[in-house]
Amino acid sequence: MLSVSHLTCQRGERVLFRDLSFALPASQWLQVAGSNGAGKTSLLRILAGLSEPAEGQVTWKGRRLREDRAAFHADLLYLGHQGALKEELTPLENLTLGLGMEGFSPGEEAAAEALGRFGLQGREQLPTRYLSAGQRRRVLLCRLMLRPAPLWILDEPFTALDVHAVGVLSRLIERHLASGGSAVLTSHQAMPLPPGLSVTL
Amino acid sequence: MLSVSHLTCQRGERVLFRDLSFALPASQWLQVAGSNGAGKTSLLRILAGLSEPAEGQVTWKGRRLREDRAAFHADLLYLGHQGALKEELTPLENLTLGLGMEGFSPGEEAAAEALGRFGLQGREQLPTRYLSAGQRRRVLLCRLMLRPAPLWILDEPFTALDVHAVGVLSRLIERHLASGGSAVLTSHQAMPLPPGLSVTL
Amino acid sequence: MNGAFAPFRQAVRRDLLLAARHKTEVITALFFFVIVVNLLPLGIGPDQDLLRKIAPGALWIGALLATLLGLQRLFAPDHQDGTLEQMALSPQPFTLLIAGKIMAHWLVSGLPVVMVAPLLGVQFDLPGRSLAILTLSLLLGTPILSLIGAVGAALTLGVRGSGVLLSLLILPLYIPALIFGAGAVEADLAGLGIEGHFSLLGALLLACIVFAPWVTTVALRVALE
Amino acid sequence: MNGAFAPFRQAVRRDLLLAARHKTEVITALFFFVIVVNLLPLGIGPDQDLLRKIAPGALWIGALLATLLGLQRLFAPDHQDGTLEQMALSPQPFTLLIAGKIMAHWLVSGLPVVMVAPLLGVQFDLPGRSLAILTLSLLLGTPILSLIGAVGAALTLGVRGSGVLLSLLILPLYIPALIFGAGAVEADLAGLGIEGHFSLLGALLLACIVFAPWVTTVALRVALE
Amino acid sequence: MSTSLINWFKFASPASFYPMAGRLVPWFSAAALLLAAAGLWVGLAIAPTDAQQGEGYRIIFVHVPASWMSMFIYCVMAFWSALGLSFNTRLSGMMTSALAPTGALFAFLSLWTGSLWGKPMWGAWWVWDARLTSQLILFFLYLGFIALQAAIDDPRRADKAGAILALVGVVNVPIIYFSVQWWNTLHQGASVSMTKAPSMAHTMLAGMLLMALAFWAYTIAMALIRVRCIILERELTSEWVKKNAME
Amino acid sequence: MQWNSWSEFWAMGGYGLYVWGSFGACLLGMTLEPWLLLRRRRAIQARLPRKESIR
Ligand code: HEM
Ligand SMILES: Nc1ncnc2c1ncn2[C@@H]1O[C@H](COP(=O)(O)OP(=O)(O)OP(=O)(O)O)[C@@H](O)[C@H]1O
Ligand SMILES: Nc1ncnc2c1ncn2[C@@H]1O[C@H](COP(=O)(O)OP(=O)(O)OP(=O)(O)O)[C@@H](O)[C@H]1O
Ligand SMILES: [Mg+2]
Ligand SMILES: [Mg+2]
Repeated sequence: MLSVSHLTCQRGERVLFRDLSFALPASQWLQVAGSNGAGKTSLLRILAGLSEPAEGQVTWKGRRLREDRAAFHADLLYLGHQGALKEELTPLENLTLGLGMEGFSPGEEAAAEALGRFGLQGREQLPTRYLSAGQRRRVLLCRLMLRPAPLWILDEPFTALDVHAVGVLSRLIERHLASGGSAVLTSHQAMPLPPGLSVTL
Repeated sequence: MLSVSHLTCQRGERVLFRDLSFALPASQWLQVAGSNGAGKTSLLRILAGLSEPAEGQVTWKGRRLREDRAAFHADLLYLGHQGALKEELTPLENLTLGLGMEGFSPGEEAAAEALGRFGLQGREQLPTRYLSAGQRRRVLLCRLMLRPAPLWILDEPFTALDVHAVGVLSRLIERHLASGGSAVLTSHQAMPLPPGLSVTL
Repeated sequence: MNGAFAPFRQAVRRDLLLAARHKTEVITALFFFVIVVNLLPLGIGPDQDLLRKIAPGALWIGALLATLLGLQRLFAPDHQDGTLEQMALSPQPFTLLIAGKIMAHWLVSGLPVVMVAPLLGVQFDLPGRSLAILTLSLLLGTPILSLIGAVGAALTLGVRGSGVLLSLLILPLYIPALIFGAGAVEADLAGLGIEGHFSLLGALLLACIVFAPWVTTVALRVALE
Repeated sequence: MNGAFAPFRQAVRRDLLLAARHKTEVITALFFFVIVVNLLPLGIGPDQDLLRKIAPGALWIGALLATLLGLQRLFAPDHQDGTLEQMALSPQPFTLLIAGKIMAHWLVSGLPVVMVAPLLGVQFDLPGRSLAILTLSLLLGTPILSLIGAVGAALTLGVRGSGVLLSLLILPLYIPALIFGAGAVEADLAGLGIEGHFSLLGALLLACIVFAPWVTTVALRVALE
Repeated sequence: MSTSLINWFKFASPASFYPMAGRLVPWFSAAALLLAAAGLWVGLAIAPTDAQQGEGYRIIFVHVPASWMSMFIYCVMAFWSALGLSFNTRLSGMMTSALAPTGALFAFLSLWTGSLWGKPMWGAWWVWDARLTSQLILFFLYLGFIALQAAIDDPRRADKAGAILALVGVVNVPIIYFSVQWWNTLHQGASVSMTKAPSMAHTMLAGMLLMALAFWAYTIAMALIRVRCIILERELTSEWVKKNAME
Repeated sequence: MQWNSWSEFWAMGGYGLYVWGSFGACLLGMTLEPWLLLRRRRAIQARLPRKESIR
């Protein structure tokens, strides 16, 4: 569904990758591998339509991204290095407001339940600023449970998570794949997932 | 050398840990283990003298931290979740200026060499803002090579690093231990280090 | 979600909630206005006649600076923590979300200023009629300030030293609003008509409502690249 | 490292380098001052006599606001990225490092304002002698603004909406400097002596140099807890 | 490229514009020098003394061309910006930023020479007249543009942000001018107004036009030199620069 | 020709300061700019792969 042809990415005077092509069918996931600074994040931002490639193009369901931004973004869930968390809102508010802006309203109970699944019971009302590094990432990951989207693009989703949370997240991804979704992931750790496609930059 | 007795840490109404005591002799390292939000970062900040415990005390070379801050801080190298990097300075400037403020002047060549050891050749002059997540962490870790200090307190030093950098860092820690230093570390990943002490929160 | 303006309302609600969470921000924008306006007599001296003459201008400039102060935080926090990225990726129209944010900015920084202006006018010994005209001109004018300001905030987003750069870009563009706004009171005091001033302010406001959110969106997309 | 003031010099050098890296920040603080002062006639009207009367006050308030704008970024970036934490953990005296940062702030935001003030005075048609007195008063006064401002910046560090809160805390404390500074020119124009004003400004400056860095350090340690 | 049909898009690419600009620079520089020499001769040596202003009026020969150019250049910048935003050509952004410093220089010179003229004529270095005030604001707009571009170091973003600012500015300049005029005439009668030199002598007019043409040629020469610098800076590692450099 | 002597020319009928202040500023500005540009160009050429100047 997501396919990429002859993509070239240049940053400053450095060409990060050149002539990259691949296709990602439904129910499959793609690991973007590479050492630090190889260009994984840059690739993911291009795939999400946040930045423009120097050359080449990205298509989703056969249409180029630019042609119909809104339709593509309705199908996309992107999670970057930084999470869109407001330090002074509670995890619950962060979730519901964030999703509200995208036009989803999961409802308080669903959001609270998702937070619970990620081990944040009793902290729904604590301002996010007090949360630990791992707990913040967990709040972000709750979006995966609440907002349906066939394409996930996740940049190092496993950082800062402890063993338990890594388990929860990987089960979540497996279920997403089983139900016909596709995902693009990066990680420097081993990922406890069924084998998938892989691109090395 | 570092010893801790009857430490209690409270955040809001939650007691993170109570009556914690241990001692860390020279040439030894201590892993602080625990799930997300267990209180690892909170403990490390207390050890570094950045925040005060609710009860108990921390001593370094037999003296309480408060008694002689300057002497303790001269012996300490602390690395937190965030790194003290200026986005608009180059890695080289970040290193030399940062160390300069602590009263060390490693010299340009030494700094450039350290950056090179961490695979940042050719990026010494690029503003830090352009670096990838892992490259930023690498710049921070260069301080370990440049500033001698018998006690290292490192909060998740392995995040965002690729396999190669993890290797470099763990060799660095081994050498530090071999030369009589001690270290307190946290990490959710397995650490390729010789066995050490461990505290679980 | 009901109606095409749902994202607009969502964005307004969210920003108001954020503002309410630290009430200081609302109150202090207001107090900044009050203090700046009150500093003027201290710097200039207590001559009542002189003060009455400069009152409309001083109040308008105070409003302008108060608006400016809040503008720096219009997009910056959302940019830093990635929220803006998420908004740009949202299936809802980006322009509407941004218009909502601008509206919230006005509600938080412009409206309180308008409401407290008559009080300050009394301090400067302005007659009742002038007070009414001044307040009305601020009511029409402060949304213009927020709208034009948003363009500047988007252009300087993520640029270091953006706070001051923003002022440099925006203050010259504020001049027409300032002149027609403060001018209305003076024209009235001079016995001239004020319809001209108000209709020009109104036209300015309309033009800004139509174009500013759109230009802001374009600038934001550039900043996110 | 030679001498006890090495950390001070280190800190000044570092902050100046940072400022030089984005020259815009220096230039724009200056232009903010210039533009704010130039807005005043636009709000008030072009009456030359009126303008001459308010010129000293207007210039002083402009300087004050320009200083204020830079203050928000005095500690905030260092706090966010953990540099301040590292400074507090440094074996060198924290107070000296902080004093260095304040000095750099004045060099970047205060000094240019002092140097451009005579030019603006000319726009307001001030006579030569008044220009000299005004400039001198700003030269003595702007360091006071930076020093007091640093305390405020430290107190509001990490508090959201700190920009506006800062103004609220600081502006009232600036009033003595403003009154003596702007007052000197007016006293001279009125034919009165100006020694009184200048010696009070000087005393204020001395007191601030002695106490402000130290108080700032204490406030910063609290903010870091 | 076919010989009969000029391929404009060829020149829109920096690689082919660079050498063409290089060939034009000497011509415009020479024209600027010649025209300036002629203009100065006519203005300073031949033009007669003004009846009202004495010799002081000779400032007109630099003041008016500088004022005209400062306004004209901003319009040209807006034109390139519109082109750049709609067709996404890289050259447009480079042209816009190449013009800005020269425009700012002329705006400054207009203010400077105007003040020097104002002191003997009006007795004040500065008055809050509509034309002066809006010229000052134009100067600020230039500075804002330059500061914005200097603050952004990704050239692609700097170009686009600058283009947006230039367009917003060019819409505002007339609004500002009229609002300032309104503001100024409200209180004051024409206590001061620029005497539009009545029935200007032919030689005066000729001198002024010659100087204006000289400034115009100068602007083009400067813009071309600067755009060549910008192109080189941005494309330092590209193939064509390397190849040319090897020649 | 308007002038009888150089000193008369420089005095500009008493307006010398103003007239030469204006023309001088223009001359200064319009020589400074090309000079700065030349330096900028030199700086770039120093960074080119080979020292030869490029057409
Ligand atoms: C700082 C002071 C001044 C500034 C910023 C300024 C600005 C300008 C500008 C922008 C123009 C071009 C406008 C146009 O062509 O419509 C202009 C033209 C002109 N200025 Fe000035 N000016 C200043 C002072 C003066 C003074 C003191 C005089 C003479 C007493 C003067 C005489 C003229 C004349 C004769 C023209 C040409 C008028 C025309 O072409 O319509 N200017 N000035
Ligand atoms: N202006 C520039 N000039 C030169 N190189 C640049 C510039 N901007 C970015 N880069 C380089 O581009 C790369 C960007 O990498 P990116 O962030 O995509 O890496 P990544 O694969 O996500 O790495 P990580 O695993 O560390 O997150 C980095 O190597 C960076 O040094
Ligand atoms: N004001 C408060 N009220 C209640 N709980 C609080 C408050 N402030 C902090 N906490 C809790 O204290 C804990 C702080 O954890 P800390 O940051 O030390 O965790 P950590 O072990 O470093 O976790 P991680 O592995 O995610 O980095 C968190 O569980 C947080 O929710
Ligand atoms: Mg990355
Ligand atoms: Mg932690």
